[in-house]
Amino acid sequence: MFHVLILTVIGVLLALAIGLVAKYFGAEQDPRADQLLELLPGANCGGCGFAGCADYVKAMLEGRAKPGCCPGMTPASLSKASFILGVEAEERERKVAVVCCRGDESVAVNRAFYNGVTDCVNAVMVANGGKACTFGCLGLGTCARVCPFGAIEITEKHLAVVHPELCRGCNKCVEVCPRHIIKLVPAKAPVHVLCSSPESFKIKKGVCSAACIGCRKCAKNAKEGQITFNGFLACINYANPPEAEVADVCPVHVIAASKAQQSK
Amino acid sequence: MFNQLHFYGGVHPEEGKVAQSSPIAEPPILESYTVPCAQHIGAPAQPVVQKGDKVLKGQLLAKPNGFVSAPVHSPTSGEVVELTTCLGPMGNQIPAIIVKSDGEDKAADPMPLLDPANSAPDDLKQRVGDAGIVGMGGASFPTLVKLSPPPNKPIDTLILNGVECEPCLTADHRLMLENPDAILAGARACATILGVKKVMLGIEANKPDAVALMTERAAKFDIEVHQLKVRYPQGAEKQLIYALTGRVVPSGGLPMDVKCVVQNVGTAAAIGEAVTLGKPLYERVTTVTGTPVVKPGNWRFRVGTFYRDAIRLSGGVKDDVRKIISGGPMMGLSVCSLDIPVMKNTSGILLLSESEIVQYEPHPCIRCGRCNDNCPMGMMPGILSEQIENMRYDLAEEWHVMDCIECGCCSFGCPAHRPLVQHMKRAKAVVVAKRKAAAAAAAAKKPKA
Amino acid sequence: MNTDTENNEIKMPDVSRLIISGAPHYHSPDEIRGIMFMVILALLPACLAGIWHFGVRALWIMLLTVASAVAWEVLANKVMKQKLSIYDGTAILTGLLLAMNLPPTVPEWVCVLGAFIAIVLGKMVYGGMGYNPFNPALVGRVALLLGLPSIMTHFVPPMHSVWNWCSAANTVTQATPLVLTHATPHTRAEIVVDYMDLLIGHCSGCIGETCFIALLAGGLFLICLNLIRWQVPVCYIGTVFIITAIAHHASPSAYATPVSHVLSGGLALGAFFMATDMVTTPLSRTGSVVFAVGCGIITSVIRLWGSYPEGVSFSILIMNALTPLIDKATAGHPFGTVRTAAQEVGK
Amino acid sequence: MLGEYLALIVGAVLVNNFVLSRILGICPFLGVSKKLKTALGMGGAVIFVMTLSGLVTSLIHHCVLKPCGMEYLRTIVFILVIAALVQIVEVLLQRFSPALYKALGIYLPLITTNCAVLGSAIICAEGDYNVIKSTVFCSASAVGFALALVLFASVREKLELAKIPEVLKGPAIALLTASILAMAFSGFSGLGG
Repeated sequence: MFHVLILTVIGVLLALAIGLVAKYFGAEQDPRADQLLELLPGANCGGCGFAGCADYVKAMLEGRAKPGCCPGMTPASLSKASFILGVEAEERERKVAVVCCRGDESVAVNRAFYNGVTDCVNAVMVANGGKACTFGCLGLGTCARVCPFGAIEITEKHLAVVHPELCRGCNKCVEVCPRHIIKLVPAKAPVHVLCSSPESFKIKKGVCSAACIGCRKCAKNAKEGQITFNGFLACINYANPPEAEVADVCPVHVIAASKAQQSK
Repeated sequence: MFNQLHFYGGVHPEEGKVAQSSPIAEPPILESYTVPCAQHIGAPAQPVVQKGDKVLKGQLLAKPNGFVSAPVHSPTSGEVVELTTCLGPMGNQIPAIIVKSDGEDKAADPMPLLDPANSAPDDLKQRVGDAGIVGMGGASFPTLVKLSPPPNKPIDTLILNGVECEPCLTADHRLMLENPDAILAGARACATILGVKKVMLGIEANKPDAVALMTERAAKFDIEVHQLKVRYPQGAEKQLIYALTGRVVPSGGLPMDVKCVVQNVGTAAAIGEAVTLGKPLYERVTTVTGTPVVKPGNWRFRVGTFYRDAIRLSGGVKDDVRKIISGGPMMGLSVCSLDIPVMKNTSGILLLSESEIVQYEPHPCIRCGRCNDNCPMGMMPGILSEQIENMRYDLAEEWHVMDCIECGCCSFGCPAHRPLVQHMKRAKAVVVAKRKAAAAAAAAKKPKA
Repeated sequence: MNTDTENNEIKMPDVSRLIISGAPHYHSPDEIRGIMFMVILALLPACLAGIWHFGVRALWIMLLTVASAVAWEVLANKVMKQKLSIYDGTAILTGLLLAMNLPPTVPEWVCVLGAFIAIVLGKMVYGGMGYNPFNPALVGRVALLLGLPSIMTHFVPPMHSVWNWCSAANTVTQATPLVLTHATPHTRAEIVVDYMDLLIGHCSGCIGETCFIALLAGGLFLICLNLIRWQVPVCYIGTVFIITAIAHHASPSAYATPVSHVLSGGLALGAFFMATDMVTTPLSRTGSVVFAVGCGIITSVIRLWGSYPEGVSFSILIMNALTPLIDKATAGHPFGTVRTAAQEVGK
Repeated sequence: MLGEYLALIVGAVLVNNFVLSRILGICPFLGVSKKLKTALGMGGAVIFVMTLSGLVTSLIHHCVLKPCGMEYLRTIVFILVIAALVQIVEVLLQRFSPALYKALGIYLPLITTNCAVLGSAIICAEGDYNVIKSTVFCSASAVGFALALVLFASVREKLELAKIPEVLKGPAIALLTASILAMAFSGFSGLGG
């Protein structure tokens, strides 16, 4: 019996010590933090505008952010997060990235052979890259390497292509692209213009056979204000997008149906 | 001789200064000049002429747009044909003015002459700005800005950079031999502007004739001439200041933090001519060299001369050219076209043939430590490069990547042929972008709080 | 301006053939293969000395180890679907260094096994040349030493005939000078170590480690070519000398003289060729000195007070593990940093 | 006296290193060694816990268990004590260094089941070390553990940048590296008597 007594005494003493320490030195922690963190994708992509998922959770708990900021959350987990926080669930439009260039090696002209580090940022620092079009995708894969979701593929002909079904719209590729030709667009948009060069027809024709030639046929076949022009470049008005049929009238096929829509 | 000043690290590439004995030649007037409006760091100049305007040599073509900017002047007399864009050495399109020459080369009236030692500092400073003078060693930073240090940064030493540590280039060397008085007048003008007593001129020991001549001439201007050890990058600002004065420019700081201002001898000569002759900057000494060039030499090219014309004047090429470099082989920019104009900072046009270009495949780092020994900034390019290869820019920042001066000594000596300096340039670009974004975010947050 | 005629005569560059690349456009002619070749060349005198002392079987062991090292690397390349990496010469060098660390009597299978441990487990699993944290040859040697102690410590006295085939069967064991100096104090008094024998390597030991002069010559060759830093061998050997000198001075009967410590065992091989291995040692000069001093201290401690007679391999491996920390500690001061700190304090 | 303690310390830190020679405490050794910073934190936490547990367990051993002749209760009592100590450390860490608390994650509560802590206490009890000796031994062992952890973490940080084949990434290469480190440390055998 004596050993039971000893064990009990030691146990009680230790429990007392823990209790005292917890009382005088313990830190408060919100139990909701862990639950919220589980609902986030955990990629720490920064798409919400905070430094990683944990920071975003902290911001939400402190009321500095709303649950809808994370582009990677599924609607189900978003509604759960709203429930945990006790706020109204907010509808958020899904956005995906699109590389606005279809000038791969077969159509775009190379003005010089680039022999250096396989990285677009480096290539742009050396005589602005090998591709003659200064708005063309260099295809050296910087965007694919920063994508936390593996949604960007570099084709065999050195062109970056976003797979919209994998893209969570975190904006990382948009930030890193030295040519600034990746755009974040609504996933619902039916068509995109796969060219970013507003330069004159004369310049574009010399460097790429897949460039927007600024013929305005698409604008004539769409409603007023659905397609605008920036120099010689057609631009989709994503607030009021044209129908998918516009793609058929483009003589250079630079207007392409959105892959996100095709895959549906 | 026995007391050659130097710095820590560096390399000694083959000098290849074949053009050092050919005097500066005057090229004939070309049919037209394509004068870029962005020949400096900062905002491009704003054109003040229109298509069809008649201009004279030295007449203002474009005025500065903001404080960090510089005006552009016409290289010859003639007619403005077009306001357009042209390809710059960085491969980007820059606004340019095409001047068709009338063959008379009639100069506009010079600006009133000034005395470098006794004119008012503000007049001299004004002249430096009006003449469109920018750093001619390569960085092309507007000199007016450099000569206007903030009042809380006193300057006590002016350093003239006659080092020309880049291999192959000989423009500054020839300039020191042929026009020492302009350099010294310009130096005196800068000293007057800054109000400094001590003026030092550093020349690498491989130019003994220039050292001798400058020492002789500089005596009456009260300028010290120092001979420096032949070691690349002796001409980098921080290294030059350390070698001459023993002062260490703090990490992330500027020469003015250690009370110094550094001017290239070419810039000093331009200032001298602007002050004593009233002539704006529209021409510069440029070396055209490289093994494929038939007649390597130094030319006083007008700004706006295409590389094509420069190479043609040098007798064309005899070999297959694989690389054309604007500047020297260590830091120059390789260009992809001949239709790029000579600008105020084009110190050389270097052509490399098939046998000289290096197309290595990079190996993994064997950690030999040569990059570390060579690095004049005492960094660890090898480790940095591995971090950057793995996109760990955060680690790279922690390991001081921002101190890199991009001299290329690490890549030069790397036996594994790793693109070390290229990696660091990328990391610097990424880190700068990140810092800018962070600053913008902080600025956006502040008003709310 | 007769441009037409001029254009006919003057050849202009062909723009379509231009290459663009980042500066610098010049490159020093050094490359990895050349460096490895020079190190192998520097090892040759010691190899020849080994063959002279231990007969032609030493040559056979060396060739076998080098060949199996290369073969293992080829095999690893194939399995990992990499490009063949044997042309850079590191496999040859690793094999040679391993062979020089084996006693001349080892059976053939031990060479092949050692080469496997060195090349595959010591290097290739980490991603190949440049990524291994430990010196592969030493990983091989230490693994063999711990796993097969009797084979790895079967030392024989040097042969006087080059053509002697000294396999384990037809030789008698002799303790190495270090084992003797490591012996108990009362037997020590009887041992007379002839420094001349140690210098030319006329004593038992591993194939490549006995001849101090040959190793010194190779090391000096590398120092002259600027392939290794002179600070490393000097600090390493110097530290061992100082510590053993203090120990010897304190108790001459218990500890051998510093000179015999420096000349015997694998110290010269380690100091000139292993502690100077580029991949596994610190990048900076300061770091190298720290590394060398650390090696010296650990070697002396193991030699004087440990149960192993020799501590060179262990000490270098331990310091290999410390290398990242040393690198980190010595990377903190680029040109200009100190001043900023001072200025910040001033602000 | 001094020599005895020196031998004890050298033996515990280098020769019979808990991780590399006794193969104790492998779980945190592999788990918390990915970053140098967390390794330092973990090392500190283990040094703290082990020193304290060495002191407390040897006190209990000498003052309670031995007088009562209840050495057979040793294991269960020691586990109790260690578990309580870890709880206290956890609470303190969460309060004073939340970043470190987060970085250590699950491995902090796992110190409870860290065999190194229990192992050191039992070695002391088995050898019937007095209170000072067992405290010294336990803290020296903990220093050895922290040393191995920090060394290993620095190597692993470097390996993070290496091109390790995909199949070997993670625990595989870590175990291999640990074995090489253990081989290197075996050179110290025989030191400190």
